[in-house]
Amino acid sequence: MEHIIFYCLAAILLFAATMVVTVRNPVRAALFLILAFFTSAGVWLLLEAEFLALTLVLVYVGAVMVLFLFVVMMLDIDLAPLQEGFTKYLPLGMFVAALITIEMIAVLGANHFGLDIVPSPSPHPADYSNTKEIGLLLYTVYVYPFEIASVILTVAIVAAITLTLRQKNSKSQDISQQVKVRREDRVRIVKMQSSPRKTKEQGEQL
Amino acid sequence: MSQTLLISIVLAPLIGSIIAGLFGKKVGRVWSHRAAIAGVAIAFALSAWVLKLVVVDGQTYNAQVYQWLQAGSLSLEVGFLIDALTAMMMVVVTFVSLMVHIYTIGYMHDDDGYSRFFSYISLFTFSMLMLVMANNFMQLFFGWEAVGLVSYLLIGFWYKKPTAIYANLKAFLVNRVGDFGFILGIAGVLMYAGSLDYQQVFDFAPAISEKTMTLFAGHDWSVMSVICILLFIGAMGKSAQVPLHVWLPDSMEGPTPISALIHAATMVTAGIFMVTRMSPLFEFSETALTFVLVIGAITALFMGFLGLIQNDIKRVIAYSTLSQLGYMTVALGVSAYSAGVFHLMTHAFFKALLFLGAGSVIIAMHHEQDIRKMGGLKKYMPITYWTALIGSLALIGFPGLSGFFSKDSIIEAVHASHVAGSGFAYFAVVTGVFVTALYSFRLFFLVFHGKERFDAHGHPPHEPANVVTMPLILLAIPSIVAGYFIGPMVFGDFFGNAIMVHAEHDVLAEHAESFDGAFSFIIHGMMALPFWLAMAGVGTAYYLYLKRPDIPATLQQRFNWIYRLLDNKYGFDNFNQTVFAGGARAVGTFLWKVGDIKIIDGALVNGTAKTVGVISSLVRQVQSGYLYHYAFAMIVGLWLLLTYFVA
Amino acid sequence: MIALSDCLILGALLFSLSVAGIFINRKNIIILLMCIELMLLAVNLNFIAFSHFSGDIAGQVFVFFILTVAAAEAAIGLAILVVLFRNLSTINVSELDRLKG
Amino acid sequence: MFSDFPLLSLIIWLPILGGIAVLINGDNNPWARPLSLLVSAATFVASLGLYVGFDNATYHMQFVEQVPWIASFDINYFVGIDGFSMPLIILTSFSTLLVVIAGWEVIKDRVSHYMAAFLIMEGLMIAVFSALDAILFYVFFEAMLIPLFLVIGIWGGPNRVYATIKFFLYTLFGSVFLLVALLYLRHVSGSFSILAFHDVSLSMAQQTLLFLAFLIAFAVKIPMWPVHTWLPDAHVEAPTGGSVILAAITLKIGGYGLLRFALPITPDASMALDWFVITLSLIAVVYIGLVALVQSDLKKLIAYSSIAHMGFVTLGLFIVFRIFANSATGSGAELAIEGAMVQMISHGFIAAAMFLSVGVLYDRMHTREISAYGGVINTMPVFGGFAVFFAMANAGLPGTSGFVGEFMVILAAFQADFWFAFLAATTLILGAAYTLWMIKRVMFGDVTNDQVAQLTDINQREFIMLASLAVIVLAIGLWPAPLTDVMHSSVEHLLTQISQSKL
Repeated sequence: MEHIIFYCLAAILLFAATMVVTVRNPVRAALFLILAFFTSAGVWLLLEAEFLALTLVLVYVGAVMVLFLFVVMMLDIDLAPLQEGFTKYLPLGMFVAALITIEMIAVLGANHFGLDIVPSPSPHPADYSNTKEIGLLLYTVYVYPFEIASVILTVAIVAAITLTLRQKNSKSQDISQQVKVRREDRVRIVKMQSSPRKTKEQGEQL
Repeated sequence: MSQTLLISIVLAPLIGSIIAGLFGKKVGRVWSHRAAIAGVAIAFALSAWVLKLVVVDGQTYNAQVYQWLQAGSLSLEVGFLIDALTAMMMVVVTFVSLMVHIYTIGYMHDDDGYSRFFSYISLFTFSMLMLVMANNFMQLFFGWEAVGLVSYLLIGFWYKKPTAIYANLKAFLVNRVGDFGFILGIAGVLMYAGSLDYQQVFDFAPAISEKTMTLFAGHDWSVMSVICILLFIGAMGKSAQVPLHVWLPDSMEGPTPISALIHAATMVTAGIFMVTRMSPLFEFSETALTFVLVIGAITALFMGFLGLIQNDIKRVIAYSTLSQLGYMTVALGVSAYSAGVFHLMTHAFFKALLFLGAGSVIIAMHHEQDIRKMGGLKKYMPITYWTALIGSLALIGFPGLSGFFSKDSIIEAVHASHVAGSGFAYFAVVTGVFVTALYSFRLFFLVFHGKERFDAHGHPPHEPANVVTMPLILLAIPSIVAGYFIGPMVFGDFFGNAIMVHAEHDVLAEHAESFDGAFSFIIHGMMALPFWLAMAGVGTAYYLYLKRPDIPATLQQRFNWIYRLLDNKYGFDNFNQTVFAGGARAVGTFLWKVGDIKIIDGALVNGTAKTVGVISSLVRQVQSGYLYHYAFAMIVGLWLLLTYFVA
Repeated sequence: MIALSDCLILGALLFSLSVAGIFINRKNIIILLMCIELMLLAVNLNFIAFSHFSGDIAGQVFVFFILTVAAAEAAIGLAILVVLFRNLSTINVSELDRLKG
Repeated sequence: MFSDFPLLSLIIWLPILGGIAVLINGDNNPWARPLSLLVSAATFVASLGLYVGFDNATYHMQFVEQVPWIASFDINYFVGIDGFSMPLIILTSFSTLLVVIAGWEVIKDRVSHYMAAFLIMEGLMIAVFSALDAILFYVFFEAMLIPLFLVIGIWGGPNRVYATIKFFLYTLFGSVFLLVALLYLRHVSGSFSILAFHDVSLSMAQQTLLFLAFLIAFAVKIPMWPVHTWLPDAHVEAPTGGSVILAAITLKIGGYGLLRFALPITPDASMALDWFVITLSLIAVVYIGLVALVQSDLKKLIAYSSIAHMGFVTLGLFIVFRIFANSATGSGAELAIEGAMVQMISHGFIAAAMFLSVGVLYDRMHTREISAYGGVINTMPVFGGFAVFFAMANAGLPGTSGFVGEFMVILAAFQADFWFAFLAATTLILGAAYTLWMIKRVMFGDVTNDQVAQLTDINQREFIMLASLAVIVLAIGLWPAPLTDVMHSSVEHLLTQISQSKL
């Protein structure tokens, strides 16, 4: 049963990946990438990595890919020149990809990593919580890397904002300026005569 | 003899020099010369006292003042060695210096650098005293170079004159060539004697004389000969012996007082003094003595010839100085050190006298130095005339005057010597007598007798102030009487242990036996060849330059090539200028342009940079800047790695 | 049963596909970024597979970190892309050769 | 005397911290100059404490401080001084004081940066001279280049970029070998202590390679022929202060390095290859002397003269083996090493004085071409006096410090070989020729042009600067014993070290 699900998922995954690299329209590529993520999340579920599978869906599909789509749609990209040489490099790409695949399969194939060599572990009991296990490890052994990861994310946020922020047109507030403001800066008291009556002569002069 | 006394002698002129030099502007001209003269006068008085202590009381002194430096077991010290030789030199130096100081008040009266001049000559006195009073080679070298420095400063005293600053550079460099040999000689002394202290070195002399060293493979040299010749090269520089004489005539660009003090009386005789001081070393090397003798003889004769055609009053006397220095050197070469030093002393007096007299004439002629534009000054300048006559007679060795005794004793010594080369030297010194007389009296007659060829501008020349004439008179006295010390100084044991002569070289000893008083020496001298040659020289000068002034011009045309040879000073200057100065510049330019710029910088340094640049510009083609090229490279790399692991 | 080798081969194929994608989409930087995401996915797959078969949860922790970094990378990459486009009005890789030596 | 007080650290860090303080204070701060003067003067006074508290009788390191620095690699903050380093440290602190005074009015932009660079450099150079840990030495050795690089690169002349890069690459090229040698020695001896390096025994092959590494590293610094060509360029482009430090201190680090590393660590290789160093030294004296003769740029001339003078240092250091072999009287080896040391110290003062003098002229005329001058002494008599004095010192006149070192080395060289002394002594002629010919063309003669006619004589600041140098040059020349006395024990120790084979 698992087989079949796995192979189906694998087939969809490979198909999606192929489409990602071959379709011309980046929007469609992004959508296929979402498909690829979904299916691989399925594969991960099969491998009992429930937490990560869900994270993948939430983070990638929910956030990263949306970001991609935003960017692709926001930018007014002339697609024509980007397509140049597509077929020209197709054979080379296929060739290299095939070489790598063959070599990898030679190493990673059933001879070395088959079921008889690496037996499938017994499935976890029903009350097993993958999330809890990861959490335990993450907050004990890997707490420093975890903290660093959070810092990296913060930096990424700051960097992304700083890079894209357009200083000129932005309506940013300068808090210190606002606090420092004094009455004189805002209110100008003008002394003027209380509505002098215009004489006829003055009016003509004006 | 206390250390304080000796230090005072040395420091008094130094303090005078500092006051005049550093504070000259503040204290004014008068106090500058007072300070300087006071310093030198103190030094002279104390030196005279020291001479008395040495000669009358028989004291000597040899001790260190302070330790200059220590390295390992070697200790270099500053100290004084006082014996008869030193004491005599001290008196001569301080006396002539004092005379020149006084004379300078008049001579330099209108000069802007008045205080500076006094500072320099006082500094010179200090340096010269350090030189003669040294008890070790280091200090000797210090004084040696210090007098060279002052000489440099004084030749270039009028630093606006291009000829003066050319002459002072030349003088310093030529002296440096001598010092080059000198310092090597000192280094040799240190190596073989293990000390630089005179006494210790002299004690070692017999041991050194047996050693040999290899300079060129396969030929052993006597260490003593090498050392002595090297030391003598130093003396050749300072005492202007051929071929290092070229600086002395040019040094006449300096003010006349220093020509008298430095370039006639004292500094140039430092070489003579040094060799005399080193007599315990030179005595062990006959090779070195022969070398000294030949060099001295060449100088004595050929430099005298040059004096014949010079027209500059100071240059004539300068060539005469060269020739006389040659005489002294000849005396050293035949081991007649005391005769050499004796001639040094008498020469100091009469040559200083002649120079100062020349200076007096120059003042009167408003700084005209060409003797063809003088003449008939006798009636205008009687004191100068008579003192110059005394000086000239002393110079040519007229019996009874100081020069006669000293020069005659040298000639006799050479005659008696058996050192190789003494035959040539005898010929040179005897011929030299005639030449000396000829050029001396040519000068004398042209300046003081004959027609007045100068343009007086309505002001007839007159005798300068007393400060100028007084030193002339004071110098004239020893020029006459100094010769009568010949008994003790040359034939007696005045110098005691200061001079060492080996018995087989002792040419003076033979004469000492037959010597019975100065007057019989005069009588003997009047019957000898040199006297008649001198008289012939005077007579020739009289005939050629007063009676028949047309003959010299004819001779000059007839023997033009000789004249040209002499006029070019045998070509030494041109040779040095082209070969040494020009050669050094050419080699330097070549090394710089080719060695440094082309080969090292061009080929090696920038060449490396260029090679790196060329390779880089090839490699940079790989850096296309295209993302996919880099990605491709990474993937290929990945594939290669994979293949490597799989295979 | 799923064999480890199956998962690994799937990962390898996925990786090779993205490599090929980089080759054939050499001018479109957005697709290049997507290919990189795909590559990381392949790597993650391997991690999870090994983690599963060796019973060591640490592999999943690594995937977690990779996801974090990949998210950050995507965010910054896209930000750079936006800035790039704003300044040069193109995202054609063949025109981006400022690094040319 | 100061056994507990970390005087050496004070001297190292005071200028560095002072420099940082000046830097923080901001650019063109009016306090930058007085503060720098205060810091450099305080450092100088403190460094005199080293002389006062120094014990001449022992060769052991004094004022030693040892604190772990990078404990995992056994690298220590290990400093101490002996008779070789102490005079050089005082020379450094004095030169920096001079540089601060010299830049007082001349430097107008980025004053605080300029002063800070020199103060920091001072600390680093003192640290180089006192470091006893190889890595500490190396770090300071390299770090020192940075301020110098900046000084030449920022305040330098028109061609400064070429000069700085040349200078930097040259020295880095050398120091790479030094690092390798030090790491290898650490591998052999098991410690980074330089003193431990001295005791480690090495085979001939090891020694030869180490020696060559040291030689390359330090020959570039000295600089020896033929790796000298960076020096004239660097000097020409450097501001006056940079030239002073470059000539007075940086070159000495090369000589010091040979004394501290090459000779005691690899005595057998030094002995086997002494002919090589001696040949290069003699080439430096003669070849460079001739090259100096034809220079038309004042600073280039003095730079070449520096190379020739440094040739005496290397000559003095490496003739000792020949002297041992001849062993005629025995004191020659001490004479040679001490002569080399004295030559270094003396050259520090004289070269500083020469470059300051050129600086005085350059500030007024803005040219270094000799032909642009002539008759300067007419308008600047006081300066002329100093210039002639320093020129004489440069030509090695007795009574000045320039004489002492040359004299000692020539005397010692004779004991090694007559021809060494012969070639070395040519400096008497060449040195006088290029220095005095330069003086003749620049100082003497009638005023040649209007610019010279309008020159003003030196002011009080310049007078103090030159006068203090003149006093020192004269003092060392007249009585060098106080200087050499501090070295005796160290020299003797060095001689015992190098006379024992390490094979």
